[in-house]
Amino acid sequence: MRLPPPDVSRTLLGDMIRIRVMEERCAELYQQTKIRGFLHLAVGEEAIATGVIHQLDPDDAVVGTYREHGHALLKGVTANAIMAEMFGKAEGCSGGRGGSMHLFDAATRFYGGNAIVGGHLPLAAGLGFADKMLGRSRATVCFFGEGAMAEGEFHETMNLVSLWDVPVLFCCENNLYAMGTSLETSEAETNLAVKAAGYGLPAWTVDGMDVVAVYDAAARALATVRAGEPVFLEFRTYRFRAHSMFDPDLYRSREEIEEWKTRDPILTFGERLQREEVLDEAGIARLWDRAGEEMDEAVAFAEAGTLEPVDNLERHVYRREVA
Amino acid sequence: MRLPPPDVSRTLLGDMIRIRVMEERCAELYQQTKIRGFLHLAVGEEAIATGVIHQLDPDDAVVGTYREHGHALLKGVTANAIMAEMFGKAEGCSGGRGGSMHLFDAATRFYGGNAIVGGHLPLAAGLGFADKMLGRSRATVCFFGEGAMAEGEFHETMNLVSLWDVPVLFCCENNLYAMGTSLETSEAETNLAVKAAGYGLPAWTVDGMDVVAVYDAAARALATVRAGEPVFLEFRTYRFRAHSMFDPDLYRSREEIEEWKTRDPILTFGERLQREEVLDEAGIARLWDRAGEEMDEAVAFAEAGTLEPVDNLERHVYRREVA
Amino acid sequence: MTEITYRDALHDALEEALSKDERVFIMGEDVADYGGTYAVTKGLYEKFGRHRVRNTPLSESGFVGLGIGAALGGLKPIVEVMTVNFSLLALDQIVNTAATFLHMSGGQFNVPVVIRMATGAGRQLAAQHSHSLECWFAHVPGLRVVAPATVTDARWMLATALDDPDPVVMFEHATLYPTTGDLDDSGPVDIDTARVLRSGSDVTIIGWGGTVHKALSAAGELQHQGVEAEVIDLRSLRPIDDATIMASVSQTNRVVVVDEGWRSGGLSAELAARITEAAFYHLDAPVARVCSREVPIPYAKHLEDAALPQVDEVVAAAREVLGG
Amino acid sequence: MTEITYRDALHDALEEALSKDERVFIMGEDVADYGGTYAVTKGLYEKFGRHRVRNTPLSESGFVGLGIGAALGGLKPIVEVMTVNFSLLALDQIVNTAATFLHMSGGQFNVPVVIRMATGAGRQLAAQHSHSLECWFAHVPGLRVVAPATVTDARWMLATALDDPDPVVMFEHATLYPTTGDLDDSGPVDIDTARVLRSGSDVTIIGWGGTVHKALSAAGELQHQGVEAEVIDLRSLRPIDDATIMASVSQTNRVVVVDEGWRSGGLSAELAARITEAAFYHLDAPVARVCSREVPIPYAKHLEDAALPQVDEVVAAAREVLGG
Ligand SMILES: Cc1ncc(C[n+]2csc(CCOP(=O)(O)OP(=O)(O)O)c2C)c(N)n1
Ligand SMILES: Cc1ncc(C[n+]2csc(CCOP(=O)(O)OP(=O)(O)O)c2C)c(N)n1
Ligand SMILES: [Mg+2]
Ligand SMILES: [Mg+2]
Repeated sequence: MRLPPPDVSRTLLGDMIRIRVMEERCAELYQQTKIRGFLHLAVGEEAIATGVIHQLDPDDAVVGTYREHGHALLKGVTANAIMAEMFGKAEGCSGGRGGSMHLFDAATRFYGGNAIVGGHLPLAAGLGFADKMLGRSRATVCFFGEGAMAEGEFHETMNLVSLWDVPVLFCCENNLYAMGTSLETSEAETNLAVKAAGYGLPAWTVDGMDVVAVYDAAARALATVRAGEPVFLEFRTYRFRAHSMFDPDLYRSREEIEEWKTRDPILTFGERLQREEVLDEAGIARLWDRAGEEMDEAVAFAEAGTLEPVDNLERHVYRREVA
Repeated sequence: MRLPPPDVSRTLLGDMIRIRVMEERCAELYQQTKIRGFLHLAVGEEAIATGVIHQLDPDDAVVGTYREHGHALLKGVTANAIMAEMFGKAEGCSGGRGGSMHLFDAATRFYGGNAIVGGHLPLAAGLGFADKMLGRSRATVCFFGEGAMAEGEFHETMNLVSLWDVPVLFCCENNLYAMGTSLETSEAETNLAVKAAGYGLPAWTVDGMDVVAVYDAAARALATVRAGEPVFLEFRTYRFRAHSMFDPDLYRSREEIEEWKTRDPILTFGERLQREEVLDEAGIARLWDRAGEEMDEAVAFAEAGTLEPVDNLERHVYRREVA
Repeated sequence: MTEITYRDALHDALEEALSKDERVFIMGEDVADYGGTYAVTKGLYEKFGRHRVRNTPLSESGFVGLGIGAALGGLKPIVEVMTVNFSLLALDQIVNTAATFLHMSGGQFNVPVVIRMATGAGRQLAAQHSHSLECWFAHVPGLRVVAPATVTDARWMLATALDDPDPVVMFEHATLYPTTGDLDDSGPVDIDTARVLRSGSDVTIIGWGGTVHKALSAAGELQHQGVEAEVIDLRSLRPIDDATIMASVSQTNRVVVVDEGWRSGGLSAELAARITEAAFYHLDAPVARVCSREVPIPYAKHLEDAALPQVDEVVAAAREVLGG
Repeated sequence: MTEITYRDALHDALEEALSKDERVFIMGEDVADYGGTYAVTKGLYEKFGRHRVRNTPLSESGFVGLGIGAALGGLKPIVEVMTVNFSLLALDQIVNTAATFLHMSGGQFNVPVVIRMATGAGRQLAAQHSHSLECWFAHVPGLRVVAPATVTDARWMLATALDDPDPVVMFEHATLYPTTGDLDDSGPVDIDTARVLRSGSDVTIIGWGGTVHKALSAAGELQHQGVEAEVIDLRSLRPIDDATIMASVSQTNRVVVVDEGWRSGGLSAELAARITEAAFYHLDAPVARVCSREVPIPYAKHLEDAALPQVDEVVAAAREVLGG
């Protein structure tokens, strides 16, 4: 696939690096017990969020899972607000009430951070449905893991969006495992695009380790979505780290992991940009440095953040409080 | 399709007639307020229960919906016990606690009478799974309407039985409507066999108005099931009456109903048996008479039945009562 | 005051809502040309069209979730779950999404959805079709739960619920649809307060939804026996209007709660607990609870009747708290 | 007495069950080679093989229902729903099938399934992963609901639950898994009764699951203050063992219930209501309830701590029922 224009290509690489640096930082901060609760990292999967979200307009909506840090960052939530959220600070994008699994941001139309597997698919359908009914052509993008496809919510949502022509882009991040359960032990039909196509919507498989392939596929899919139809994309990918910080990661062979690491989307795309002379080594190093600085600042911001007063505990249960 | 042997053919016709007579009698008894609650009749759909259940052994299991009178009758629950159940009598097959929607019988392995649409599919899978684990080759048959296929339970169950090779025969009684909702407004994929085949199990469509076609298909499907694999059959059929006694039935045209009535499985099969000289008009009349007598007796039995003492209300909540 | 059925009152409320605000739409199983299982939406499809009165496939989790998302997207969805029995399939969406979104997002995303459902027993529909699970919903912070018991509330609660920025679950007792009552047409009502339907100084009887009418019948019967019962229609099951309840209890010092839910862990327990907490030293007797017996509701009429709270039991409970 | 972790006690119980009866199998998400999210089933897959220790796809309704059917078919399924938060997806199967089948069938079909799940908050998992919904299950006739709080119950309740002919739902508080305790290895225990874990005559503190340990800590603290608290571990949430509770209350006349569920409509309300009904004229103060605050549980530690019932609140509540 042809490279996007140089500036776009550089941004794609830079943004994958930003996600990577942020998440590696999160892992350290978890060890330091600055971040708590569940922490799910998408290291290795950065090309998907990056390629897709770079095709979005500011008023498009994104609905994510608990493995959503990168998606939030690229949709425009600041690293500061994300990091503060994981620190449980009032300055966090969810006021410290959500944590890693529940990043939210109304300004950038980032609808979570949803932690019931499959539970956010109907929600995404509803957002798309509202746009359709109100005659707006903006898009809604819903990310989810391949594990979600066994849930009844997947089935019900696909049928509804297909029947009603609801403009949503469904992005399956197929990293081959749902925690320790491999795809072939959880799905009778392991070709997920075929499975989705059974609902009568356009569906195809994309190399999720190649940001250009993702970027191109997203453009094509979004053209259909903006014209008012749902699309399903399966992105084949792999997480280089364990499911969460609690996972000893004993169910995958070292060889399998190492094999996939040779396809590291940042590595391979960086090499390509050098090969095609869009960026040199120093240019790439600068991207890493800049991301490092951004995340240093984010950590400092989070550290300096304040705690929501305990007296405010019961706020935000209802928007309209009853006296 | 070739006729089954004459005795079998006669029984198939006779049993369809028994169901028809029983259900028409139920409709009258409902008007007379002898039967209450919800009453769903399968008039027009008799060929399916008849053709399938005639391929079963006594220790095979049947799991039905709320539209299950005929299935119960042919599985071997007596008309007496069924009728008494609908009258709410202690002599009913569920002791009067179930009613029309919840016919049960342990002796004949009839597992209901289940009234949450789609909710009994996992249950049927579990029965089949138990047989598999315990090395028994008996079959489980699960009947459901096409409306159930939009539910998440359908999706989850199909995936599980296909993944785990669970020996269950899934019989979709596609009567084109779920209450007033037509198939094309509720399913993106209206070819239900194709939909089911997507889960990787054998699936095909059968003329549900032709008892011989049903009988043959069931034999073929059950051979696979007894060998340890799930099968899905879609039976195309039509209900000649409304969804339930509360349904004014305004959503189907008179023409459509009349058109389907020309395919009445009892009428057409009776004609065929006459044509092929298996039965003459008098022989058919005798079947109706005999069914009439059976149901007369059932109604008398139900009328004469007793009421469970109110003091026993809290029985059967737990098999093991705590002091 | 005009006489109207509960069904028509709801119908008129829905029609008004659709007329007033383009963002309102109705979605549910057979709500369109069929007119709803209980005929509540009859004629609305013809008037407002298939986009705004939408039949859904049998997919409770899917379409309730879609309604929640649509509310987040700027619509005002009225989602009809045919009955509470089927709402079990949608509970994850209601509890884990609708009820949590505002809080999890630090106050950014409210969910102005209205979810209507029929509830209750009394029509010989047996164990899977006779639940009264209002108490489950009333347990969940983030939800508002209302139960219109009168035609006036059936007519006017909906508009208030639709204006509410938070998710509102509305329970309609299935036996009420064909009943008639006098409509107070002075317009919108609140969805927060309980209401005293009948005044009396001897004993307070609290009900909601389907039990309000049993409470009123019992009060009538008690009057014949020389007892003046005050009847409170709870109306809002979450939040519970303590002020109205406690004002009554402080006069009567005796309470009977009538709850069609099972006794153990039902809403009657919450009412008994909070009344006792607030009025312990005034109460002349423990709060009496008249509830459903703890069985899956059986089909046979005499058993179903025995399983459900009945007027004579309410009368007996009132006499008992009055000291026999 | 040997010291053991709660996790290992459960593990040993599962291992024993699989060893003893061929009909027993375990099913759930990542229960096999992964060893369970909480490492409870570690090693069982290796020992008993993939047929008897079975990974399921993410399909809570499907596999819980399959377990119910398998129980009807003659197996003894132990279904692990990873946490109560996801059990919302399976509630229809549990309530409309498992709990109703025996009754609907007039006593013909019992459902001997055991459904285990982790429950509770306290690990900063936020609003969708911190539910304590035991009260919902405890409301449903046809279900038995137990909550092992001690390593002894973790070790021995399972066998009794498996022998039970009816569906048993077992709640394991997620914070308990790594904790240790002294195992009473005298063998099987009942699943019907409450147990007095500590005797005292001044006040009765009732907890279950995760709150038992808070109750015990509070009792320790109260002792320093000269107050002798009796601590009851409820153990069985349905049925509730009134006899044990009332025997204690008749001595102390004062009760504190500690419930990690939300206050309104929680199991604490049921306990308060039935204790008040039975002991109204003995109680020196209304039953006090120490519960979670009525918010979706927030992530930030200080907010989560503030939302959950804490030892100092139990102590304060005890002092309050004792008259300050
Ligand atoms: C309904 C539900 N069941 C179980 C879980 C526990 N759980 C969290 S993530 C996960 C695996 C999901 O895998 P997948 O959908 O492939 O996404 P991935 O984590 O691989 O990105 C599980 C089982 C959950 N959060 N929700
Ligand atoms: C989960 C659920 N939702 C809704 C209903 C109400 N309901 C009962 S039967 C029915 C239609 C089912 O149609 P189908 O599955 O095609 O079976 P049919 O009645 O046509 O035989 C509906 C909506 C129900 N019983 N269960
Ligand atoms: Mg995955
Ligand atoms: Mg149908």
